[in-house]
Order: sequence, then C-alpha cells, then structure tokens
Amino acid sequence: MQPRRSQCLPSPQRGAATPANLFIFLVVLVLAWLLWSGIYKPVVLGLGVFSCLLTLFLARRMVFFAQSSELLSMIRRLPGYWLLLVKDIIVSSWNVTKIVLAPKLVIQPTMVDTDGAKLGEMGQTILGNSITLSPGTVTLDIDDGRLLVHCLLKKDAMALKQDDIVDRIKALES
Amino acid sequence: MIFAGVSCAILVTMVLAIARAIKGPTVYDRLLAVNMFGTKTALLLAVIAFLFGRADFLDLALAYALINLVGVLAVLEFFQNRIDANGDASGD
Amino acid sequence: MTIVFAIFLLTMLVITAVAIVQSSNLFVSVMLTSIFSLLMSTNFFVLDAADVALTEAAVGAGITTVIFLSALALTATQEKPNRSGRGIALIVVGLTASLIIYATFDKPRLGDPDAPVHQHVAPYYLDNTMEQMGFPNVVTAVLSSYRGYDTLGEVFVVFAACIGVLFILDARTGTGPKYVTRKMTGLRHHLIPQVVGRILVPFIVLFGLYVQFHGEYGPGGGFQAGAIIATAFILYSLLEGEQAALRAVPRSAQLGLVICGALMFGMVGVLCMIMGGEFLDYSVLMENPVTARQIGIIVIEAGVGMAVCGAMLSIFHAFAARSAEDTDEAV
Amino acid sequence: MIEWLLIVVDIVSWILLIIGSICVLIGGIGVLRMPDFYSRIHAASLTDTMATLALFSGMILQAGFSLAAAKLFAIMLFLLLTGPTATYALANSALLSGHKPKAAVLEKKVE
Repeated sequence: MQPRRSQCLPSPQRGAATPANLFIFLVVLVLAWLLWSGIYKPVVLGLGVFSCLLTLFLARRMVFFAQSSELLSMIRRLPGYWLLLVKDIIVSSWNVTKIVLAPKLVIQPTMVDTDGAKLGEMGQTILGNSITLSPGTVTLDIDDGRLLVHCLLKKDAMALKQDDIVDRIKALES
Repeated sequence: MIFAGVSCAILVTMVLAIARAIKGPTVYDRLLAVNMFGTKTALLLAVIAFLFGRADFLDLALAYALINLVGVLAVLEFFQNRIDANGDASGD
Repeated sequence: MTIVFAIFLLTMLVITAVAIVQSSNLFVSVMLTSIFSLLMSTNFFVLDAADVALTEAAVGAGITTVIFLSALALTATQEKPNRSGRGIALIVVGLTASLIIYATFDKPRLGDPDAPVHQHVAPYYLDNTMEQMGFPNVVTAVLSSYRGYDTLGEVFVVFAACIGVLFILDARTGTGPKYVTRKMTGLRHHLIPQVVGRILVPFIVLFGLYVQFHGEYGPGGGFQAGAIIATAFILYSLLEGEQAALRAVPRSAQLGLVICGALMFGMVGVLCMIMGGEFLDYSVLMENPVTARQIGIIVIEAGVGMAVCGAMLSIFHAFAARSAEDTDEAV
Repeated sequence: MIEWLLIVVDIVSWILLIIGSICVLIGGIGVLRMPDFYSRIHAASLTDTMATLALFSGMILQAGFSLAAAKLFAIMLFLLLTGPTATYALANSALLSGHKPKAAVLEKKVE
C-alpha cells in the first residue's frame, strides 16, 4: 500500500462566522476563563473580559469558524458518542494489554482502507481520531475521505470493514 | 500515598521511553518515544501537583496538554518539506 | 520525597545529555533536546519553582523544537565529522568541570535555612510582598518591582536578540512575490491536524492571556505568556502556511509588538520619575500605593509579554522566510 | 450516608488510579517489546488514551467539586484531543518518508 499525496483541501471560507456562532464561542471562552481563573476580583475579571474579546477577535481573524457550524450541530450528541467511545477504548485496551503481556508476541499487522467519504470534514476528523484513540488501530493517512488504518490484529481490521463506527458518526452529524 | 505509587509508575515508563529513544533503531521510533515522553510529563505534573497538595499548579500540565502538539506538527512539516525539496514525493 | 524525585530526574537528564552528545544525526539530537527540556521543567516543578518550570514548558515544548527544525532545514541533518583538536577540548572541559564541582563544595545544602540567600534580602521580600503589593506571588513581585531594573535589562536583551537574528538572517520587510513558493503551504492537506489545530489555537491564546494576567496569583507572567501566545501563532503558521500567518499578524505588527513592549516598560519608569518618584517606583502613580504598584506591575508585565511574543514571532518568521527563499534558488 | 458515599468515591478513584498506573506501565513495556515502529505506536496509544482517561477520572474524583476538577477535566480533554493528532502526525511523517509498514493488506469490499 502506498502513501499518496492528497489534494489540497479547499481553503476555508472566511466570514463563515455568524453572530450566533460568535456568541456561543464567546460563552465557551468566558466559561473557560472563569473555571481556570478562580480569582473573582474586579481587576482580574475586567482583564478576563478583555482577554476573551481579544481571543475572539484573533480566532475570527484566523479562520477558526470554518467548521464551527458543523461542530455546533453535533455538540448535543457528542457526550453520548463519548460514552460509546470510552466503552470501545476499554475493550480494545484490554485486548492490547493481553497482547503486550503474553509471553510470546502474537500480532498480525494489517492495513485496511475505511471509507469516510459520506462524512463532512469534521466527521472525518472525529472518525480518524476515534480510530487512533482506541488502542490497536491507528489512522495513518486521510485522503479524499478514505482513511488508511493500521491494525494490530486482523480481527480489528475486519471490524473496521463493517462500517459501524462510520454510521455512528454519520448519526452524530445529521 | 496512592499518588506516590502512580508517579513512580509514570517515572518508570519515562525511563522505558528514554530507553526506546536512545535505542532507536529508526528516527521514527525516537520520535514516538519523545512524543510519549511529552504526554507522560503532562500526566506526571498533574499527579505531582496532587502529591504535593499544590493543585493550583495544574497550569503547567495544562500548558503541556495545549502546546505539546506543536513540536510534532513541526516534525511532520519538516519531513514534508524535505520530501518536496528532494522531489521524490511519497517514496516512489 | 523531593530529593528522590530530583535525583531520579537528574539521572535521566544526564543520560539524555550523553545521548544528545553521542548522536551524530542532528535531527535525533533536536528530538532528544526536547526530552531534556521536559525533564528540566519537571525538575523545576519538583523543586517548587513553578514560575521557572512554566517558562521552560512554554519555550521548550513548542518554540525551541520549531526553531531548531527551521534551522535544520537551512543546513544538513548530519553532523560533520571533526576530530581535530579533540585533546585540547577534552582538557578544557575536564578542567572546567572539576573547577565547577570543586566550587559546589562551598555551596550550602539544598533547603539549608542558614544559606546566605535565606539570610539577606529573601526574608524581606517574603515578609513585605503581601503588604506592599497586595498579591501572594513573591516571584512576580521580585521580578517586576523589587528587581524591576533587572527585568528591564532582560527585556532589552530579548529585544537585542531579536534584532540580531533579523540582521543575521537578513529578513527583508514586505512580502513580495519572491516569498510565494509552493513550499510554504503548511499542513494544508492534512485534515486531522488542520481541524484539531484550528480548535486549539484560540484556547492556547486564551491560556496565554490567562497566564499573563495571573502572574500575581499563580505561576506565570509576561515571559511565559509571550512565549505561549507566540506558540499559538506558530501553530497557525504551521497549519496554514507562512503567507496566511503573515496576513493574520503582519511583520510590521510583530516588530511593533517588540518595540511597543520594550517602550511601555521604559515609559512606566519615566512616568514614575515625572510623578516625582524614583525610576520604576510605581507607588507614586496613584493615591493608594498598593493599587498603584499593582497597576504598574500589570502594565509592565503586559509590556514584557508583548516584547517576548513579538520577538519570538519575528525570529520564527525570519527562519521560515529564509528557508522559502533558499528553495526558490535551488529549484 | 454522606460518609459512606465518600468512601465509595475514594475506593472508585483508587481503583481508577491503579488501573491508570498499570496501563502506563504496560504501554511502556509494550513500546520496548513490540517488534517494529508501527506496532509500537499501538502500545504508546495505550498509555495515551486509557491511562489518561483512568488517571484523570481518578484525580477528578479525588478533587471533588472544585476548580481543580474543572482544570483537570480541561487537561484531560485537551490531551485526548491532541494525543491522537500527534500520533497521526508521527505515523504520517513516517509513511511520507517511505518507511513502509510490514503488514497484510485487507482490501475494502467494492461497492
């Protein structure tokens, strides 16, 4: 299997930031500041407001909002997805643990192509990172919606062919 | 005391990672070890903050969690540029 | 406990240092250097110097690796074999090392309460910081008020370093067509780093600002914040390429940051003199000396942050522009 | 009642912390034992994900409802976000430079 050069992604559009998106992101920033800071004196709070606004300005300048609507549409279903992912991680961690600790290393390295073309950019990213997060499978390359995955066991590769995880992320997107 | 045990486990893993980083054999193995060392440092700092009861010093672990990625991405860009410059994209 | 940790970490540090020297592949050395930095930072943290540890983290985790790699892109990755003059070098190193080890015999033990540092000015700082400044972090008080002159000097050192690098690498101002090369597209065709990095950048900026403005209460301050915010911009230029980064923060803005930061620090000092106090004696700025000191410290820390951030960015872009130019000639 | 709950939380967090440390150790051993670069990634990802999850959940339980817990949660989130991205960058730079994995290829069924 050869590594291939993918095409350049279409450059993200500026101006994709709607007022609603800006506002929600500002709320996230303010929350992050309040939780990190823990000091609620007027001076520090004022500086916090300044910091959040400055960050918002810079984020807008640096095309942060290219994928924001995609992300926002799935943010409600994300926690449920995380729970399923954690379950997956625990199962596959146990498998890898058994392999590492076995007196004789039994591995069947396998490469597999997974089709994520029906997902958007955000969905493909989540797919790739979820695959990497579960031990035993690693995303090596994404090219035009096709993910090249390296698996430690043939079993995992077979499971990836079933498209379960792609469907799950598709459900997250819709 | 549990935190002392956890930090010992992480320290031992750091030693194992350094062993891999020095042994190699390829450049990528060393990179892998360095990357693993970085995430282990973030873990260790969080655990030590608890062990010494300085939970307000978690900022340091947060800094590593946020910044560690930059070095690895720079490596990817470095390799990509070198391949572009040598003209043989993707091996053959 | 601390001693055990410190000895363990220092042992790993020595092993890594030997490995760095041993390796003839410079790329491997750069990677091992980042392990060295991580160990150093953990060690500072264990020794309860969180401010220093944060500085090491902010500079060592991102910026050093990036700048080393840009430097490697300008040169070769393999070290030139050089065996001449090895004996002299060995003698010099041996002599220096034994001198330094000899000198450490005179030093007080770690944490010794009778050590000169704990006898002279340290108790004064510890006793008076809360009362005179109104905040708990003594390190920030020493850096920006009690020893403000030294910090001003450091800012000008950063300033000078930035100017020096720009002169050596001969970065021309402006972004003419010469700089537009196919090389500087960044990681445009890597979807995962693109998306994740784009999410990460604003949070790094926010964290940097948080570190900047909480220097009085926790580990942090201008130096660390400047480095962290610069890292965010460097991440952005890795992702989107040199051109886009220069569009977001033009070179004039970077140099402006350096100059304004250094000037801001100096101007506060001059303002103090105009108001009838000593240079950098903030207490005369307002009615209430404690508030006046706090305001003064916030302003000069902001100056430090701006100067460091601008300097790091200009140095990074000087390297990046240079490598783009070189391939232009090569292709 | 409350004390009883606290004890349960303590025990759960201890178990999580112990699982986390075991995972870290196994990952370290795996990185040394595995035969080639691509399989070592899998061992490293064990420490990156499972260990991070278990250790930080354990610490969050220890911290209780406090700002420290919020900060720990943020650290965990960012580590879980950047960890796989760093792994991708690593694996992809190896692949780009022509360090090919020795692996069987399982072709995707043709639709």
